[in-house]
Amino acid sequence: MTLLDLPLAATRGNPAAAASYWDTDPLRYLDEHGAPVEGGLRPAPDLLAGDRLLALYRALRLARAFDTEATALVMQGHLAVYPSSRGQEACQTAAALCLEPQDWLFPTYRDTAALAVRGIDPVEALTLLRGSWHCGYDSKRWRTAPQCTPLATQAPHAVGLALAAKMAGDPVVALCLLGDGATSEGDFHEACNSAAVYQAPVVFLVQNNQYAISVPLRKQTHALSLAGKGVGYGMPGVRVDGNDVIGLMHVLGEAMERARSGGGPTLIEAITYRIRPHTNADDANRYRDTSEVDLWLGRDPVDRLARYLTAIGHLDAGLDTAIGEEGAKYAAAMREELVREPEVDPADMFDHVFASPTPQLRAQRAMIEAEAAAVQRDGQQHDAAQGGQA
Amino acid sequence: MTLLDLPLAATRGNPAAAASYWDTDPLRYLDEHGAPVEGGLRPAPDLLAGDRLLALYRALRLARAFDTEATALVMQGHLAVYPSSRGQEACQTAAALCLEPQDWLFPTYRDTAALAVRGIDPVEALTLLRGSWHCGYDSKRWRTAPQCTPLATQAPHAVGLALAAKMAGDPVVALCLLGDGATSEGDFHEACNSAAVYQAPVVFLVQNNQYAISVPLRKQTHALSLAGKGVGYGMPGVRVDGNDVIGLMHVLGEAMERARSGGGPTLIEAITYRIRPHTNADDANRYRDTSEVDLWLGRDPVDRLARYLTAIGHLDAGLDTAIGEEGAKYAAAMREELVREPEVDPADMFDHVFASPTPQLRAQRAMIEAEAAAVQRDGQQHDAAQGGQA
Amino acid sequence: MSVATASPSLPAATPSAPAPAKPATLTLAKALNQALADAMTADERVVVFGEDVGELGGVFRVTDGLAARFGESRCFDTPLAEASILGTAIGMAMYGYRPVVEMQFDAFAYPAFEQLVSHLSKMRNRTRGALPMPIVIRIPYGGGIGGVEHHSDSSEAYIAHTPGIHVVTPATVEDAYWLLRSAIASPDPVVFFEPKRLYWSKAQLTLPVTTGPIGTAAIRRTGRDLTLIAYGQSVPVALESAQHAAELGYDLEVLDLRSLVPFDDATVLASVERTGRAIVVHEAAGFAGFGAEIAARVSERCFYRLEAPVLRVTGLDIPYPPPKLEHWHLPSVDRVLDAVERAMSA
Amino acid sequence: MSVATASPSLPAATPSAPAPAKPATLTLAKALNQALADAMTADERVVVFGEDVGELGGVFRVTDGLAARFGESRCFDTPLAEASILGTAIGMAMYGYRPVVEMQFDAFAYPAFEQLVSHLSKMRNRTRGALPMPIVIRIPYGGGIGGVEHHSDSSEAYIAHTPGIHVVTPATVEDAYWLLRSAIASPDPVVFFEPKRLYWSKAQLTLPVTTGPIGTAAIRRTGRDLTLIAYGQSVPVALESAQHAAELGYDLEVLDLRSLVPFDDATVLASVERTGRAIVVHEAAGFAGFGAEIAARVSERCFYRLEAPVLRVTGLDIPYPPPKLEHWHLPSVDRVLDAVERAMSA
Ligand SMILES: Cc1ncc(C[n+]2csc(CCOP(=O)(O)OP(=O)(O)O)c2C)c(N)n1
Ligand SMILES: Cc1ncc(C[n+]2csc(CCOP(=O)(O)OP(=O)(O)O)c2C)c(N)n1
Ligand SMILES: [Mg+2]
Ligand SMILES: [Mg+2]
Repeated sequence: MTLLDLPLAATRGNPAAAASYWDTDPLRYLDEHGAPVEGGLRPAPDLLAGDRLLALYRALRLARAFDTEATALVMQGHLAVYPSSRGQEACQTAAALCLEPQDWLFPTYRDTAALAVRGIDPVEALTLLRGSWHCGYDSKRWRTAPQCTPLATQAPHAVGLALAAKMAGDPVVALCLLGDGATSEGDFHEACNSAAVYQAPVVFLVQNNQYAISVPLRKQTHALSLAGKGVGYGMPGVRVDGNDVIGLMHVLGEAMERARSGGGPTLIEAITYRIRPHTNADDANRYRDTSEVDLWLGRDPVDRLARYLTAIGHLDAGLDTAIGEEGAKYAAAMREELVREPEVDPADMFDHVFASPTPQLRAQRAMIEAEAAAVQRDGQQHDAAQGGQA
Repeated sequence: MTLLDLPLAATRGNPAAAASYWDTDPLRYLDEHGAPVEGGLRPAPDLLAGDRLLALYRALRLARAFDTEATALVMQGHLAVYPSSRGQEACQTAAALCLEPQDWLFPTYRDTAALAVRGIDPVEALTLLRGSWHCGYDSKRWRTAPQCTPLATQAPHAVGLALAAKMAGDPVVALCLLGDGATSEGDFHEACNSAAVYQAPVVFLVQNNQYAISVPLRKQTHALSLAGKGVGYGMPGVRVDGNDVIGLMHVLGEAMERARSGGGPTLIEAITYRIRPHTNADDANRYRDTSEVDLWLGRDPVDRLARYLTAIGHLDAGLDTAIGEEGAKYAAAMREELVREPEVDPADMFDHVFASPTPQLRAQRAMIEAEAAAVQRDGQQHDAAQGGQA
Repeated sequence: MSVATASPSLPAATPSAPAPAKPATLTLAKALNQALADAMTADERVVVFGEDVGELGGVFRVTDGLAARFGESRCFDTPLAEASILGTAIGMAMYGYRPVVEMQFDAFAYPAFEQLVSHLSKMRNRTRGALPMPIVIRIPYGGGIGGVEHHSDSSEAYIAHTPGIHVVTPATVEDAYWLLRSAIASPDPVVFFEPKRLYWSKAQLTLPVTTGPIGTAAIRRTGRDLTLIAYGQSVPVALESAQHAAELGYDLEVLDLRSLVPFDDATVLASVERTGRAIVVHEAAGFAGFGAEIAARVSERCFYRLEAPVLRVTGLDIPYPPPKLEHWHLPSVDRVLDAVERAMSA
Repeated sequence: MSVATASPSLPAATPSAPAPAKPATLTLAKALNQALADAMTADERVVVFGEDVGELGGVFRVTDGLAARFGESRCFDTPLAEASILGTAIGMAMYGYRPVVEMQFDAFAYPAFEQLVSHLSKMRNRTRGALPMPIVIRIPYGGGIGGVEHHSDSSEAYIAHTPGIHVVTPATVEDAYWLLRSAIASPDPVVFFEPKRLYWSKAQLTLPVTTGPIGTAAIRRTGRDLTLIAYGQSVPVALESAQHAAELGYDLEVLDLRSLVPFDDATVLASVERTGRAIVVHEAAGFAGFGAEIAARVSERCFYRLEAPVLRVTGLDIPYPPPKLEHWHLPSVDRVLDAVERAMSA
């Protein structure tokens, strides 16, 4: 069975099936306990090589460390807001690691861990959520679009970029990340449809984490599968276990390769779960039982790979601790930077609105500079006064 | 085979198949020559009853007469614009006749013939295209929304109305008409998706006439079927011959019935063809061969039923001529009204912006009234002067 | 029972009053919540829907408890698609319902723009009154809450320029309650902008309350020297500025427009005729912002009375800045006072 | 060859001049077509797409012949979806292309509003210049062509209020050519409003032509008594009004703004400082329309010089009326003359 023959879920609502939505079988390599599934995916040997898997595991742990630290930082007021990807680390990791350097990533607000795995400095990656600028990394250098907040609006950008690369004859693929809720937006539809028409080298990865803030998937779609939407676009649709990083890497790899070689776009639905509330400002107890969270904690993507690696003899307690320490070091460095008050410059507000500011913006900039100078003067006088008092 | 088991078209592009897109077999009762198809649809006996079929035929002829007359009128400058539905009369007719009086129709600019078949006075129906007001019929009385121009934007209205009726416990179904091009719009997607989630009693009828102005279907979608989009919504999708009015009535009847009885929405794709240019202002020679038009002239929906009726002994030359004369009379009456300059009243511009005009609108109304009075005064003076000269 | 076949009588011009209650101190958000509940009680045609408005009660809790109290058919979560939220409301209104929809944040109302401009604003007119649109779109707007990109926009100018829609925004707890009741009772579409920075501001509310019909501005402070014209969360800024100005010896009048459309020319022009000077304050970018309309109207109609040019203290002409910079963008008391100085010395 | 890896040098501030040609009389639509062809010839990164722009050449034939001449990869039809047309352009610009997209009619640009406000206008700023957006959105706008509903809107105020986008609109054949070349050469997004009633107006064009950079207004007629400020298809109305006014003894100056953003304060204010009176003319609804910004600016900056209030002659505050009524809606010469009388006798 190739991925593309994946039978689509029934098209009519079956309440019983809907209730057990996430228990229907997506494609996977490892089961929940970290054991290879019989009749499951058959990744190529190089994906299953020990050091490759260890690298994946390190990335998973890094994503987890990043997310955990960012969650702590936001609780302590060092970030403006943080939408956690805890429980989605397999998706975050695979989304970053399936890319070639020339490929572009189109992340959402929830995908900061993926940026970290791609190698972007965590302080740069967290600039948006820290509130010091809208995007802190160099999008062009990292071939990573700014994290996108208006849902699904990044999808047509990914299509456009992919189409541009195709026109230029470059072997570039665009990977667009989306949430389950975002698939209800018109922009998602328009992007998928035009991607297929243009046969653009783009892969849509829907992280179906079962919720759009408080709204569960069953209020978002009446279909039993989001991947099934591919049919309407004449595009392969694949449903994969989003907590199985090996399965994800395989499925993403196939899709990226198909896109790169002119085979057009793919829609991938990765079944996963948002362990934490939508953001630190959310109260998930209002709309879901902790028992549900507990169920999914038992399907942890990091654990799953650890168990497999241990079983096949590539991981032991010593190495695991060492990897944990790498993560702790990463997190500590991240914290050290992020607890500092960021430096911001009000001139930034004017300098990038246009390539060169309009006369009106120059005047407004001058006003702000005068105000800032006055503040500084006052501050210095204040300091001087303080100094005098000392 | 029930309609809902309709196998979906392959999901990946097959250039050969795409080229012969409209030759792949949709559901039908009659073939192109008016003979029942073996293994085709099996409508219930009441739909096949002689007087029922004759009524359908009369409606087809009325739609054709309406469209022909409107086309003539626009050529002679009596309408501002006219998008013809020639070749699509089976869809126009079935869309009107599948409705119960309490059902709502959501038509587009191309569906004026359907309004006529529903019984709306042709002058009222053509008000928009004549340019004297935006909508000339009483939407509430006719349970027919104003014809919609911004593509696919009427689809969520149909969903909302259907949801409202469902909430109120009324056995009302909303039938939403759309073109093939409109399926690319985000609003189409959002409407289909929410219709399915709400299990709203709405039927989406896509008249796939192969073109969106100049853009052929293959540039609109990479899928081989528009009906296949139903899969992504968990909604039945049905592909039917749009020039076979019997097949259409059957398929629409099933969908309306399912909606009415709580079974939720259906997406129907009717394969047809726009014989004339997009509107009188369009030049179709720029983008398609007349040979293609000729091919479809051979699949005429009116002829098809005539042949069948003749074959089964319900129609002869005499009756056909009589029916033709009914149409001619209808067209003549329509013309008589529409060649007159319509009366318009500038006060109309102000009286319906809000339930009661704002002070600002009252002032603007007064200004226009003063101008109108001045024009009339000048006119009278002019008349008087003329009179004096005579 | 069919709503549509029920006599489709237009609603009373004023909302029916809820049972009198004892005075309570509550937040502006809670007052809105109360208004929704009272409107749903008074009229079964009122339905509330949008993203996360059901079980969660909205991200600002304005719909808290409504789904539990009135049931899922009166208050429900929609799929995540703003154009279809508004489009669905339009269809429901065609059938006789009175939908109140929530757009989660101001910038997330943009996907519904086509539905708003091409249908919501035009349907009554298009059908010569046959299909009125008694729909309220609630939009939390404005900045100053440390929101990241897209969470602090002010888009009132886009809507106010669109004929066929009423635009209101409260600045007080009482107005929050009453304007929302009035908006829901209105036979016309109302975009109801909720000043999100004021959601947590508190005041005492005693029901029933009537503050004034849609289309009327409120004089929040009388003064002789200059009129500050504000709305929404700029009203407290204007009031604070007036207080400081008083210390500087200037006696400022403060108008709270409440209703941008219809615009209360009578109150605004009369005030400026009295004071001879006017300053407009709002958060949205100044260029082609709503303040331009106010300044243009006042400059034209009070031409012979004005002793100083009408000034505007507004957001800068830039994309809304990030949290750490937003205080530079927002109209501050200092900037208003600076404008007052300029106007008074003109 | 990769466009992105090619040196991503910003374009020259002025478009490269086409080979000189002999003078030709052509329509405004044809001048736009010529500008597109010349821009595509000069820079292979320029691509044109939208609905029906390929084989058909656009419903107004502005892209006529481009697909045939430059191939389907330089000029192509898109699926029917305006948000994704603009979104695709944004993605292509991220990769180094310079897309020119067409929205078929003004009202059909509304579905792209979120992409425009939340991305097109903000991407450069968001990325501190890393991802500039050299994109042109061509939008036929305005009425007077007997179009049914949705075919005659004027939406310049919505765009002009959105920081980060340039807004231009030509009124002459020369400007049509040169402004479009300039827009395509601009490193910033430009919404290029095409006055559809003037598509068929003719004038002589001799290439190369340079009329003035984006951001500069043109004085179409000099006069001493009053300044008429117009743009797009209101410019001919203003000019005709000035002619009639001359017969009545008033010497009117006529400004063609050409560029709404950036706004040419220097030219506008200098003119009103000379004449002491100003009237703004545009087709869009007056309330919170772009004329409000003009009137507010002029009233504020020329306060001590104005001898009469700044008046606005604009479309009514109503949904655009049907063909048989539109002449009542459009600013007419008579209404302008009436305003001139009022201003001159103030
Ligand atoms: C157009 C738009 N509407 C609403 C929002 C507010 N909002 C932010 S996140 C969110 C839920 C998104 O759910 P999903 O797509 O499943 O992604 P997840 O947050 O679960 O990763 C909502 C409604 C938004 N950002 N953009
Ligand atoms: C939102 C929107 N965009 C563009 C247009 C302009 N337009 C009018 S009809 C049309 C083609 C529609 O094609 P289709 O949906 O197949 O319907 P048909 O005209 O073939 O019946 C276009 C592009 C429009 N009316 N609305
Ligand atoms: Mg989700
Ligand atoms: Mg079509």
